[in-house]
Amino acid sequence: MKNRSLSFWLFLTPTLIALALVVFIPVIEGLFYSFTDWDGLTFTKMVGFQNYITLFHDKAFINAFWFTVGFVIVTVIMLNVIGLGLALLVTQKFKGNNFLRTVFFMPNMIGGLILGFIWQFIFTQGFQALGNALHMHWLLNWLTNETTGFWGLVIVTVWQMSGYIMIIYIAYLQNIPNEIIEAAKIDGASAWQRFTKITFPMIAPAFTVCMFLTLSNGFKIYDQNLSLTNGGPYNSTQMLAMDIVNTAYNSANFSLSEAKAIVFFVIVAAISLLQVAYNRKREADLH
Amino acid sequence: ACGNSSSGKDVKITILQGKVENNKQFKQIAKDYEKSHPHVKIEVTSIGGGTQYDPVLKTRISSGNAPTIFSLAGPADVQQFKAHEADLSDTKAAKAAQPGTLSAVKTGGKTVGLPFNVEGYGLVYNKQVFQKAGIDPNSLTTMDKLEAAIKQIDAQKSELGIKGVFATPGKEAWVFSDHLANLYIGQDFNGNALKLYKSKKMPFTKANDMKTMIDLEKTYSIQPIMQLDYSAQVNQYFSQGKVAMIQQGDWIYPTIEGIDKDFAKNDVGMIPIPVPGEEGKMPVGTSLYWAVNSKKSTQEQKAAKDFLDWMYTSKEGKKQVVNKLHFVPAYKGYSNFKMSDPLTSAVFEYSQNHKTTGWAFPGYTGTSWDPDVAQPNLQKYLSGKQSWDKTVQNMKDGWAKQQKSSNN
Amino acid sequence: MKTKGRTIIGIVGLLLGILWLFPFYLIVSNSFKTPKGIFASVLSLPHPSTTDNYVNSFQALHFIASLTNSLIITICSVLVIILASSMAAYALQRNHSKLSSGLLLLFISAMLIPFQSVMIPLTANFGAVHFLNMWGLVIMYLGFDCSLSVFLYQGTLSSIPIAMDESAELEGASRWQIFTKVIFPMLSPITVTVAILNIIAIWNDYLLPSLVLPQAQYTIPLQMFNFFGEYTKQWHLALAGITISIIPVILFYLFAQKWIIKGVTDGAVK
Amino acid sequence: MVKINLDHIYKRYQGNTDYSVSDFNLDIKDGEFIVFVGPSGCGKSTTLRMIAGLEDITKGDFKMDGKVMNKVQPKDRDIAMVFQNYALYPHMTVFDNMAFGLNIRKNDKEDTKKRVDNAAKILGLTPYLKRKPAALSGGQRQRVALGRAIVRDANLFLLDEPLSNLDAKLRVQMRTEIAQLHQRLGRNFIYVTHDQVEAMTMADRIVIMNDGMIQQVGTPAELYSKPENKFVAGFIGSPATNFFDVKIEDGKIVNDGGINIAIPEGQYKVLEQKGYVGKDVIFGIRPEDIHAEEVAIQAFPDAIINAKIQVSELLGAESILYSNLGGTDFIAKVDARDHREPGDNVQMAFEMTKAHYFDKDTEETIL
Amino acid sequence: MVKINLDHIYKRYQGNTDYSVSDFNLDIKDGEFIVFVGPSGCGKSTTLRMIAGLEDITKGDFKMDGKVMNKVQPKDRDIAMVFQNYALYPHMTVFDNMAFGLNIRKNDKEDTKKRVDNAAKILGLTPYLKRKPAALSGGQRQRVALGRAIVRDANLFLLDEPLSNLDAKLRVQMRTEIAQLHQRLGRNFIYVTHDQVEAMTMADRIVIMNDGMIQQVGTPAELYSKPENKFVAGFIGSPATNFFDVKIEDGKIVNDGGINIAIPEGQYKVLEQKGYVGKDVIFGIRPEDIHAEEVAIQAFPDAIINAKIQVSELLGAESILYSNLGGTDFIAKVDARDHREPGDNVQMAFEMTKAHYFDKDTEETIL
Ligand SMILES: Nc1ncnc2c1ncn2[C@@H]1O[C@H](COP(=O)(O)OP(=O)(O)OP(=O)(O)O)[C@@H](O)[C@H]1O
Ligand SMILES: Nc1ncnc2c1ncn2[C@@H]1O[C@H](COP(=O)(O)OP(=O)(O)OP(=O)(O)O)[C@@H](O)[C@H]1O
Ligand SMILES: [Mg+2]
Ligand SMILES: [Mg+2]
Repeated sequence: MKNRSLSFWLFLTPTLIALALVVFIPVIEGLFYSFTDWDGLTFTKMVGFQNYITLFHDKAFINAFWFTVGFVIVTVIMLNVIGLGLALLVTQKFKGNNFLRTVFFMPNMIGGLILGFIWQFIFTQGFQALGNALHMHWLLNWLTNETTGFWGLVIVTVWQMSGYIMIIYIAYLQNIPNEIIEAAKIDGASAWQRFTKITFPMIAPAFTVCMFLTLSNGFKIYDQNLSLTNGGPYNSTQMLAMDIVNTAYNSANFSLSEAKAIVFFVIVAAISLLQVAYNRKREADLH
Repeated sequence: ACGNSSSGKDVKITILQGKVENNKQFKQIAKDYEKSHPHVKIEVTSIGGGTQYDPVLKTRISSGNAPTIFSLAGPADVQQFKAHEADLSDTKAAKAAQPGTLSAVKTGGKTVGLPFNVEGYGLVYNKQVFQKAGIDPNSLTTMDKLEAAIKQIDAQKSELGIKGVFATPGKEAWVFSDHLANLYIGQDFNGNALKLYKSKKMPFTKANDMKTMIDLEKTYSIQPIMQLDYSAQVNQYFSQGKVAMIQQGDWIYPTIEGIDKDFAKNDVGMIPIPVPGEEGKMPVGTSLYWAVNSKKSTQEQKAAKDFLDWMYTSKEGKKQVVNKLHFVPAYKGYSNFKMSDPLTSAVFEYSQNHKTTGWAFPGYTGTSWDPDVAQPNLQKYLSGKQSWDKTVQNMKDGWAKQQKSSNN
Repeated sequence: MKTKGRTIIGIVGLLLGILWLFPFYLIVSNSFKTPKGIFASVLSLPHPSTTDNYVNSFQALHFIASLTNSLIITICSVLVIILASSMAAYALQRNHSKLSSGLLLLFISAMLIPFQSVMIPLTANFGAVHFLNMWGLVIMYLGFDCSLSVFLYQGTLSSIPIAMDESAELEGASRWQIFTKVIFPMLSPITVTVAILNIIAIWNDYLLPSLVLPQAQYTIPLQMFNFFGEYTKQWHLALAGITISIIPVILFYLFAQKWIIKGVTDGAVK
Repeated sequence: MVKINLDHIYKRYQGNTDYSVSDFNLDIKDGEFIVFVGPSGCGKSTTLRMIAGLEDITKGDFKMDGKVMNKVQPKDRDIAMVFQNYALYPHMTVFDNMAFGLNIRKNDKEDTKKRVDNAAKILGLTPYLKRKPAALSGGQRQRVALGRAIVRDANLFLLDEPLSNLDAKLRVQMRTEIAQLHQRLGRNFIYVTHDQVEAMTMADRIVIMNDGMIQQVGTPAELYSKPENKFVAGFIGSPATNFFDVKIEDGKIVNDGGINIAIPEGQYKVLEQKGYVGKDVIFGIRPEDIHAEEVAIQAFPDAIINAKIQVSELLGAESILYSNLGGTDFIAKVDARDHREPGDNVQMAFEMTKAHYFDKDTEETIL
Repeated sequence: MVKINLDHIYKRYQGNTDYSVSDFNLDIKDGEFIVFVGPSGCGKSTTLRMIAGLEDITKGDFKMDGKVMNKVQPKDRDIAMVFQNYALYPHMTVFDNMAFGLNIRKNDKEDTKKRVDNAAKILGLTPYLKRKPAALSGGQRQRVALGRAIVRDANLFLLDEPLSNLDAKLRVQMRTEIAQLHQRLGRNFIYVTHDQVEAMTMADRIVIMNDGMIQQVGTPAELYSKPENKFVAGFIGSPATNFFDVKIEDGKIVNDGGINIAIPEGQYKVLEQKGYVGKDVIFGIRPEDIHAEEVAIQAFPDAIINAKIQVSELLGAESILYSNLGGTDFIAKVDARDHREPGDNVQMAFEMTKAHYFDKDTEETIL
């Protein structure tokens, strides 16, 4: 399709309009507010870069940032490995693979908030009971400190999201033409070699998508954070999104919150887009 | 009787309020009101669960979808929404409000809020356990006595069939930062939220008293306390008779009742925490206020005020407030009512007898000091990561810092 | 040896499945307990068991009405998202220019914006034009969810041979016909995926509809959160509510899964 | 070098009611070059795919060196294959496509490079080694597919129409290369082709299939001169053998369409023995056994027919004449010197020693 | 029915440094049947794709009825095409694949069904109408691709090797069908093939390409008998023309390899005129113009060579003999009667009246 052609634009119109209305215009407004003393309803004056200066001295923000970075690194790796693993598992031919697909995906059918509440049960009751029964100390006292809070969040996120990532990988896996896999079998490739040499390169777009998704979701995660640890104890597990929300609503500092959101956006965008650009280039080399 | 004044034209008022657990009852009350006031339509909405009330109110206001009646949690909210708050001083309800209950919502000579109710908190105890242990809870009027009782109960935990004296919810930082700290911080402000809210400094002179109490709650609780949350505290342990007492308020009654009706009716009671210097007094206050949106048409505002007046001052309304909402009224004229459960009865009794101290904590709950300073520091202390002195110091410094930069 | 491999895979799958299902066991088993029973022992089987929770929560949720609302909103939004984003992805993928890569990046970056930071301006804008209702919500979902969908579509489109377009074009099909008759049907696995992902997101969404919908249009999650008070959480009702409200999604998922079939493009080109 | 047995093999694809391959029975000797031919859709590729292990065998056993291989993974069969539809790896360059099988086997890098470069030279692909398949012409892709097989040193080579998209010259060249490869390696080759020349020149034995069933297995010469049934006679040779419905009477074949030709004595004796005298049979004669030269007309005076040319095609050295005899179309391939234009009346002679006779019902060869 | 002009057309693919098609210049008359031939990768498909509008034309104009069409959308060109790689719609049944173009044009449903059914009958696809392409054999897929074009009534038909995967018999049949379609519709057809027989029999004119450039355009007979350069001579005819490096001396061609043959007088005169006497030239002779029959040996006594057979192939009616003469391989196509085995020494005669001479540098035809 030529980009000057009418159809190119017609095909894009609905999404572009919706994006503009729903995302871009509000973001620009938000950007503007970040230079004011906006309280969510009105603002009285422009404050220049004051909010941006403030946020770089905001210990909570910095803490949340590093906590989130750690979380993102761990979950991106785990989610992609496990998600892809599950996808490969359930695309094998064996009895019950369809059932398992459903099972692995089911956590997504429950909203993040409720999930967090349910996992609290598991961590506090289930782990405790198990830990006592098996005399495994590390199972005790979950969510009571930063470390277990961190891993608690990781576990819940992985449990919930890997099914999500799985079905994306499945969709792309299904698109690989049979004949190419057959050719690889004839060429003597083992299952693992077929995966690394054929399947994986062929699903490179899925990898890009999933990397991006896990990356951006990791940075944006809020519901699970709220319901599982609520940032506690002592705000040690407060992640970026939560810090932004709390700044706005608990402290009624909306303009600072917008400024944090903008900085957050810039950081995440830089990381994610770099990642996408890199992977897309890799993909382009592949095709 | 009052609704008919509205010139025959239909009005619709919308209510957005922050007490989800009572939403159903409010809806029923509104229905009743609609029956007797055919020209008024009332839509009641509530915000619950994981989302805070404020953002929703803000977005509703900024999107032109503002409610006629909304709720305010304290001076900070009063400040935030001041552009939308109508003066309610001329309402019957405002005039009937009990002394002191309006202090947090008076601003610039106006009264912008009407209390939902009053609530009180203290040590909610398990009658049977105390009986078995041979201790009269009402005798625990000083810290020493309380401490002795706690130790005694703790020593015979297994005979009493409990897992701990307390169930202390380390996860629910507000239990300490709001309720407990209020008892000690509030003394410096006479229990006045507004005063606290306006204060540049937080003396926190009674910090050591607080340490004694918090240490008791921490040491003699089911462990690990940092894993306990509200539902563990109330639903899982207290309501199932697994602890002797918890630091909570009358609002937990419906929860206990939901778990075990008989237990709730027969076996629970509440005593005040014996705060040195304020022994025998229960902290009673208001957590939420009704406000009327001043940006709405006068007709709508009027209808809203009429409704609130009706609810709190008419005969039918009062009945609903006490029997349906199980509110301890913040208004005069309820002396012939009997509260429906032991906890509200306790609160009602203390407030009727004026054996109360004020709630100062609404003066800081709406500020960032609470979530950003008080709660994390207290949690740090509770998890043994920080000394008490440091905790207190941080709290004081944090307050001073916040107040310096704020403009009220 | 083939069968032995499958057995091992099956066993691994089974173990993982149990691990994954455990929280659901908690949800379902506790939904049959009395409030006291839940807190007496979360992990045990329900005894005494009760179905009251279901009856009560069914009523409290205004289940029929809120299910209808949820269905309308979810179905409309998902249909719109699928159509609009597959179209956009098609335009972007089949056009190799700086402009289209730029647009794609724009789409992608839209996904990164924390929702909470646009929430107030967004609802203010929509409120200003009196669009705070179901239909406004559908547009918002399109705006928020199209990026991911475009991204997903864009990736799979690259595996559909351009020869398909060419052949249809020669047969006289217009761009629109090529898209609807040839390309879109071949996208079905990813369409199903996009549908599933969006359905669950929209079905469970709480915050956005809570800001946008008038009471009469409340969805299941909005009603559900009435079970979660400031202090108290009515777990017995909530768990029953969760159980009945995810059944439609599971049914959809089971049904849709069949469409994620292998080898959609097999036999297309030599 | 293996002995291969296909033991009463059947294949039915999922969703089909009929078998795509039925009762396929074939023993392949060490190092034999087998060619499968047959009409489109007769089951050639299916059979190859079963041998490769890509399709499950519905019934029957496939054995290599006496060992039943039905359940052995394709990758463990040590097979090189050219797919009919190429199945190139789209994400790899031409070089990588060809090197893949060797790399997988951890072949020495240098050796791999040497082999691939060599194959590329043979295939004329050297300038394209760095390209992806998408940027190649059809024939170039096919050559890559072929290259992937010829760099390998497999036990068994399966080639499914590997030259169909190449020009005549290249095809001849490739044919030679494949033949040389076969000689050098001494492995078994199974080769599917629609090109009669390829089949005739390359095969040790040809397997001719129809409708999923083997019609005849034999050397090229056997198939050409001793077809076992009408199908084989009609399939081998291009243009195809002409068939006429005739009656055998008085040492002659006759029909209403103008055929009245003496049967050579030896042939007649056999027909008589088998009891076909006085019966209807199918008479077959190849286009190249119909002559229009004067010499021939004189040589075969009792095998003359008269026909009117309907279409004629001049192909360089030869001319193809399409005529009709009493309702039956037939084709004659004559020397370019004897080319005639449509409408011409021509006398032609059947070279009766090359004639074939088939039973009318079973279509089996009588003689 | 359109007149088509390709006006100095060039094509360079993105990423390539060379042109895939250069200076392509061709006028096609109303209703002509044009065949493109040329070695694999020479730019045939590329040219078709530019005509169809699927590739941008890098330079030059493509005109239909005098109108420049470079920018016209493919769908508005009213073209039916068979893609070399089929490009079937994998999600549609065979029927729907064939009906697609008609449905798009809102053709009457019944008419569509009739046409598709009819095409399916011709193509032998009737039993497969309900299947998806993935469940078809290679040849069946190709027939579907062909069917998609023949149900259409387009202005211009582009067929890119539409019969390459079919067996000989079917191919002959399809050839006839396509020819009939062409006659019935009277539209322009452009047909790419590697099959010499197809090219020779179907074309009004053949365009022979090499390396992106047209080598010669002409009727089949012209190309066969009057090739304009060595490439054409070598490409047309199978096996290919044999070439020898020779010197012209004393009315003879001679070389060190044992050639010493008299040049017919008429030819020599021309060579003399053009100043090639005493010079090195390339001498070309087709395999079918080399004879081994006794008669020929006697007929051409001063055009005799002696060669030792290296390889020989018996193809039914003919035999192909591969020999070497002074380092140059050559091929003779002789009557099956004259078949020899490798190692035999054979006398062969060149039919010098059919000989070709090419300039050694330009490779242009001298005579
Ligand atoms: N998409 C492409 N990108 C780059 N180069 C290409 C592309 N398609 C074809 N080519 C190159 O252009 C040249 C001409 O290709 P084209 O497909 O026209 O050949 P062809 O004559 O059809 O050959 P064949 O008979 O093998 O199909 C080839 O060298 C090929 O490698
Ligand atoms: N995947 C499949 N599912 C169902 N039927 C199939 C499948 N593949 C092939 N067939 C059918 O099986 C029969 C044999 O197919 P096969 O591919 O073996 O033919 P072939 O001899 O290779 O023909 P061609 O020369 O056309 O390639 C055909 O009728 C075909 O339609
Ligand atoms: Mg085949
Ligand atoms: Mg081509």
